[in-house]
Amino acid sequence: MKTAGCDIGSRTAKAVIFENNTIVSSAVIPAKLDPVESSETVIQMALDHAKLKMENIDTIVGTGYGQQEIPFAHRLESEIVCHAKGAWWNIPSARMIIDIGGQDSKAIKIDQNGRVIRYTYNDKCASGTGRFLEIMADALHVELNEMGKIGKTFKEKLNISNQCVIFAETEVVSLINEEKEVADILNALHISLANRVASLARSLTIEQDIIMTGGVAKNIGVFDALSDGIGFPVKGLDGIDPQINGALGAAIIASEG
Amino acid sequence: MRPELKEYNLDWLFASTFSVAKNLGKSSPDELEYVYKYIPYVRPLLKPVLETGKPALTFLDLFGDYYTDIVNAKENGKKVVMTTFCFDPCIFYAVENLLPVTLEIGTALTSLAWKRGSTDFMDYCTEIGFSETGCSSQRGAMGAYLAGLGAQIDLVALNMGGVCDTNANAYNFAAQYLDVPYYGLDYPSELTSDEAREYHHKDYRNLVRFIEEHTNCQFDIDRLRDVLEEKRKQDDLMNEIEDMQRLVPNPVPGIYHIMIYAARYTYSGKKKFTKMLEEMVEIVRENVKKGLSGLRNGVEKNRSFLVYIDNYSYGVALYEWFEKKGISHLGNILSRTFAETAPYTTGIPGTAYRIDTTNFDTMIDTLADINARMPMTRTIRGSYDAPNMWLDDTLSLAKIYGADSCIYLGTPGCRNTWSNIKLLARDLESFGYPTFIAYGDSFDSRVETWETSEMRFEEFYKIRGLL
Amino acid sequence: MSIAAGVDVGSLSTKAVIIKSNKIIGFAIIKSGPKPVESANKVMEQLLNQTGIVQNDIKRAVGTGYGREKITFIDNAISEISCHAKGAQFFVSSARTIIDIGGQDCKVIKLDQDGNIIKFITNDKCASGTGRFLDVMAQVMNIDVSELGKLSQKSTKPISFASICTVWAQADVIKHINSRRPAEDICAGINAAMANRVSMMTNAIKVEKDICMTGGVAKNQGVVKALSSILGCKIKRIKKADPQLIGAIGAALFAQEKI
Amino acid sequence: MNNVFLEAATNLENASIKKWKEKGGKIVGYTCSFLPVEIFYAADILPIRLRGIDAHSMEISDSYYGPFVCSFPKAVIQLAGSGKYDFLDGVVISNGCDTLRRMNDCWRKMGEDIKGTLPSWFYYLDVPHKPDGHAFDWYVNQLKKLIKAIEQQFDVHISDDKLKKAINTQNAVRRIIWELEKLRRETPLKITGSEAYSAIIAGTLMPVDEYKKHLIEFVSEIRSRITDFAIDKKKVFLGGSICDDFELVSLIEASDAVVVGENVCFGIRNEKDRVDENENPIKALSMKYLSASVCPRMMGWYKDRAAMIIDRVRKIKADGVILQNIRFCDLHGTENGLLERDFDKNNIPSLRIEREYGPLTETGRLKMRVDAFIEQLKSAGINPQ
Repeated sequence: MKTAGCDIGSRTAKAVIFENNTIVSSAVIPAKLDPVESSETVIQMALDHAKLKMENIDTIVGTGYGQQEIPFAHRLESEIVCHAKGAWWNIPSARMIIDIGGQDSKAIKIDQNGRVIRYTYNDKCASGTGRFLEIMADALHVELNEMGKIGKTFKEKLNISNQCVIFAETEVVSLINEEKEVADILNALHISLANRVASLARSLTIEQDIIMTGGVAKNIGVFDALSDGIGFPVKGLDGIDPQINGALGAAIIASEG
Repeated sequence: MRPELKEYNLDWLFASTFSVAKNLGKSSPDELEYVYKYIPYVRPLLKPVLETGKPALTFLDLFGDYYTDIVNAKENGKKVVMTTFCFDPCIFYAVENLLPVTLEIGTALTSLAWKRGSTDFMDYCTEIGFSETGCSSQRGAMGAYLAGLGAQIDLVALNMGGVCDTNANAYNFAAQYLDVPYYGLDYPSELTSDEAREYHHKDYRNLVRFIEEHTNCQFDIDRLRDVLEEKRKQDDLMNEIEDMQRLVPNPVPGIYHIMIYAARYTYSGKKKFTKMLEEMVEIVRENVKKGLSGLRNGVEKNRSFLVYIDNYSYGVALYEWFEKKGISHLGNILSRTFAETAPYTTGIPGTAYRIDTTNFDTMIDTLADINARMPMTRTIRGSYDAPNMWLDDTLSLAKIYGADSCIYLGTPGCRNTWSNIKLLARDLESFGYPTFIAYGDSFDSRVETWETSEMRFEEFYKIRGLL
Repeated sequence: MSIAAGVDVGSLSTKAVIIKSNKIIGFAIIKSGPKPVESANKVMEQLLNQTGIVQNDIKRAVGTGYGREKITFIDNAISEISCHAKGAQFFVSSARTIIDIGGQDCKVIKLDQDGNIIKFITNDKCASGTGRFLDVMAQVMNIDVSELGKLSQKSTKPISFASICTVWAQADVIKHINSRRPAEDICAGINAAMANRVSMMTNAIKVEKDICMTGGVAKNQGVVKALSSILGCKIKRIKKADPQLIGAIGAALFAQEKI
Repeated sequence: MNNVFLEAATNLENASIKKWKEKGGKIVGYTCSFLPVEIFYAADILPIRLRGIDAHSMEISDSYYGPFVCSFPKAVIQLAGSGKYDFLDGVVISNGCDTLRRMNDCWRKMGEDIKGTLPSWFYYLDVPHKPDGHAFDWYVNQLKKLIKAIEQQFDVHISDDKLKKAINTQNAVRRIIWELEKLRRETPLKITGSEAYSAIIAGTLMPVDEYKKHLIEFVSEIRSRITDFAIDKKKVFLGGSICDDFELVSLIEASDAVVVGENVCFGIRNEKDRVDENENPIKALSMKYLSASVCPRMMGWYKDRAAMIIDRVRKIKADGVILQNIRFCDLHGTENGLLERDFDKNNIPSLRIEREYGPLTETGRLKMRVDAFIEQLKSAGINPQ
């Protein structure tokens, strides 16, 4: 049976086509203003890659911020459950999933069957979210996907502490004005973001293996800093784009009927 | 503050709203629907309240009286004392020329019933120098009184020092700003020791002196006794409701908790509050006989206990959502007494209070003991995991109520609980109670929209398999 | 000839102004780059080319803005609060309260009749109420920040925004977009939220007439209207010059005084 | 700048603490100015004021404390959680405010999660919020209990004589500190704020005898100076919530200002009044330490505090006052609002700023505010007198 998962986030839309326990195809696009349009475009892309048509898909599960808006979804499932499912399917030893999304980040604790035991969101004041990096990339005039690499080349250890994203940005502006190196600032940003998220995991009491999912997992700077912040090694998904994990989880759930 | 707001006196608005509203009891459903059209902001509170029948009318009548008295305080030569919830106001009714204004209740009612809730008043407090991060529960109504849009305050008397400094700090600000006399009861971090008891008693006696000095009138022993005897009745009624709440399905309508919360911190020791409780008990008893749930649709799918306070900033959206989902509201720490007659007050000496009306001294000691055992002054003073403190109380209550899950609702202004809710939640989880921490503000809807909160609640109940 | 210059290196844009005996003879605005020194040099160079004036003709230059300390070609640096007050007073001499909403900061400044600062207050609690708030919202709405004002004028029933936190308000905006609320109503909501924030600070300083608004946001009719309705009095706007330039003009005026 | 004081004020485990440890001395940390340090000196234990300097992240403390909480106790917990306070033999937590009171809970829980982060002796001191008779008795009782606990834990005897001796030394220090304050009132101004401040902070972080010795040298060295640090500068008084990072003072002094006095958690508050040496020591200590005029935690005593602060501002001839508080500190945040109102009445220019605790990271924002305030003082030149 062929199933699909569609994850409409606040910044990107993702889709995954899934058949006999394997990923057939996937697609990621930047979210459009109209979530309906986003979902239709992204699922179509995924279908095209798989050379399939909508009517070939038996069940589609929707998730993410805009899930309510997905016209073709048969069922809806929370991101928490989807991310847990996707990561656990990929790495069965996973007991904790950390997902840094555009609007919020989550720490999720699961049992050996991939069922959610406990979860927690980032505290109010969103400096622990992917949005944080986007705003900073803006302020620093660097590409979002370049940040990790550049940050790794840091020399001086700087400190960015502010709870508030916009104030943190002001701190960055001050650092820029002190003519600090971009790489050093980026490194500080990655550490501060990672530490905010690390405290989520810690508040659930750590259990290994810890898997990091979501687009930000591609940022090597944040990824490494997260292990330091948690005090245990964090794993990435095995051979899967961490960004599609939510959609993947949805597709798997769809296949479970 | 917006110019148009400065045109209205808050007490007067309430007095007229509630006095008029109580007549709605006579109207037919169609008439009601028609009226609701014209009061879109009061509707969300009024509708579910009115649906409770008799107690609703007494509730509205009670608040009509309460605010009318405050409006006419000066003409009737009465002084107005600003006080806090978790302080038993019955002492004030034992003095014939004193009327209490309880800020948190005013804030809750404003948040529940007005357009933009009480946010303009909250912001006004910031404008005149009060810390914006301070607790919203006071900032709402306080703004109105500090702006002169309510009764003129003659003195400030409260408890909370040592339990919730943020609260005491707000009242201290009000007193300094208005330049009126201030007395705050202070609490040690322990409850049951003899020293603590002595401290409570001496501290309360100073309060009595303070009141007598600033109202220049003596406490009338008989009046005090009447008030306390009335309070005894009220305790017994509240305890009976609490007791019946243990049944499955829970026969108590969730909205009662807001009604009791609002009434007990303004009208303790007054006959109308007793009347409301009697009417509630009658209905709940009926439900018990018929084996009915307090939920409108009658089906109880989940029993949730609110480990701290309630939410008043979304109208009663949370209650309506509970109703819709079949979640039975087991109350919060504000809707119960710690009288020795309460179903959950354990035999541990000193944790509960006894009302002793033998003579003046025993009565003052009783009042001191009561105030030291108001929901907050008792529960969140010492370490959350110390004996008879937050964890103990929550676990024993959740147990006897057969709660399926626990909910924390509060305000970002609460330094006290936000400094240990993560610890409490973690322990509750380890005892098998799925626990949800809401980040919204119980009085200020700007902190988190109801839509967002609803999404989080949906998620919690769904993911944790509670429905 | 007494030519003075003012340079304002802001977090978002860098501005330069040249004045000659109280007349503005040229100005330039560029987007701030990563290094304030470069931004300052760039904007000055551009301005000199425009006006055909050479560096040496400039008798004195004052720098302001976040990057002021680093500017190489200035004689001294003065905080943007003083410069905005100075600039605003130059255009609206009756101004006693000046509201300046910058990229990272919102400032309300109270002046005496001689233009001396008596008191000022800035946003410390939270960044909502800064220009950044509007930028982020406009970005989410996929419109240019300058359109926020115009659009909001068309609104029939403005959305009231819950969250006062930039990032969370943004989440709300996205929700409203998803639920297809008309853009003009969302814009009106954003502007109202902004105005509400700023009004608190203005009232905190005990507003005195005339009120004058500077900074880029002064161009946003929606915010200005909402703000004056909350404050219950008219807000004067500077017509003779781009409100963004006031800081730089103030700096130039300070420079001129010392010549 | 006196290097001993600077070193002590800028290092968590400073040289004299290290030296004390090497000699096998015991060290106890405390969190609030309502704890009589004399009691520990009487037991030959070094009491040090807990600080949060060098806490560069909060990933540990944020998993215990909630988000809407002052960053000072969070910073302390973070440091303790990362082993930076392992040198402590004990800690006394007291109910300075809600958040500090809850440090008791958070630290104990962290101790369960991260082994070795909870000191072997962890004590809670319950301080009343008023100086009235029954509160005073309570406090006396608390001090007696504390003394017993110390005697048991550290196997020492705290005799009245030892207490009296400790009181005597501490009073001597208070006298010198007060001379320092008086020096800062003089023209020419011979001492900068950051110098004075590092000296004052150091007093809570090194053995009292050592401190006294350095302090005496320091004061006489200042007397011998001829420089005037106030030339072309505005005199600023610093008030508000906890502030032990003198980077803030340096930041203020970097913009044409000199800090001439402070009324903050660390720092000179009412050193003028001393512990009565003719009284029973514990009673005397209680009378001094349960003073209503030092901290907004003593509700209902604002007027006394305001009067005391305004008097000091006047005597020290400050041109203006900077009132700072850590975000989420309601007690000081609110009191700063009241003070601002009273300063206006007395036309003393004031600036209110709110900030995060710890390594100064908001320099850009803070500097802009401070610069503007100094420019305001210059342009107006209002004289508080």
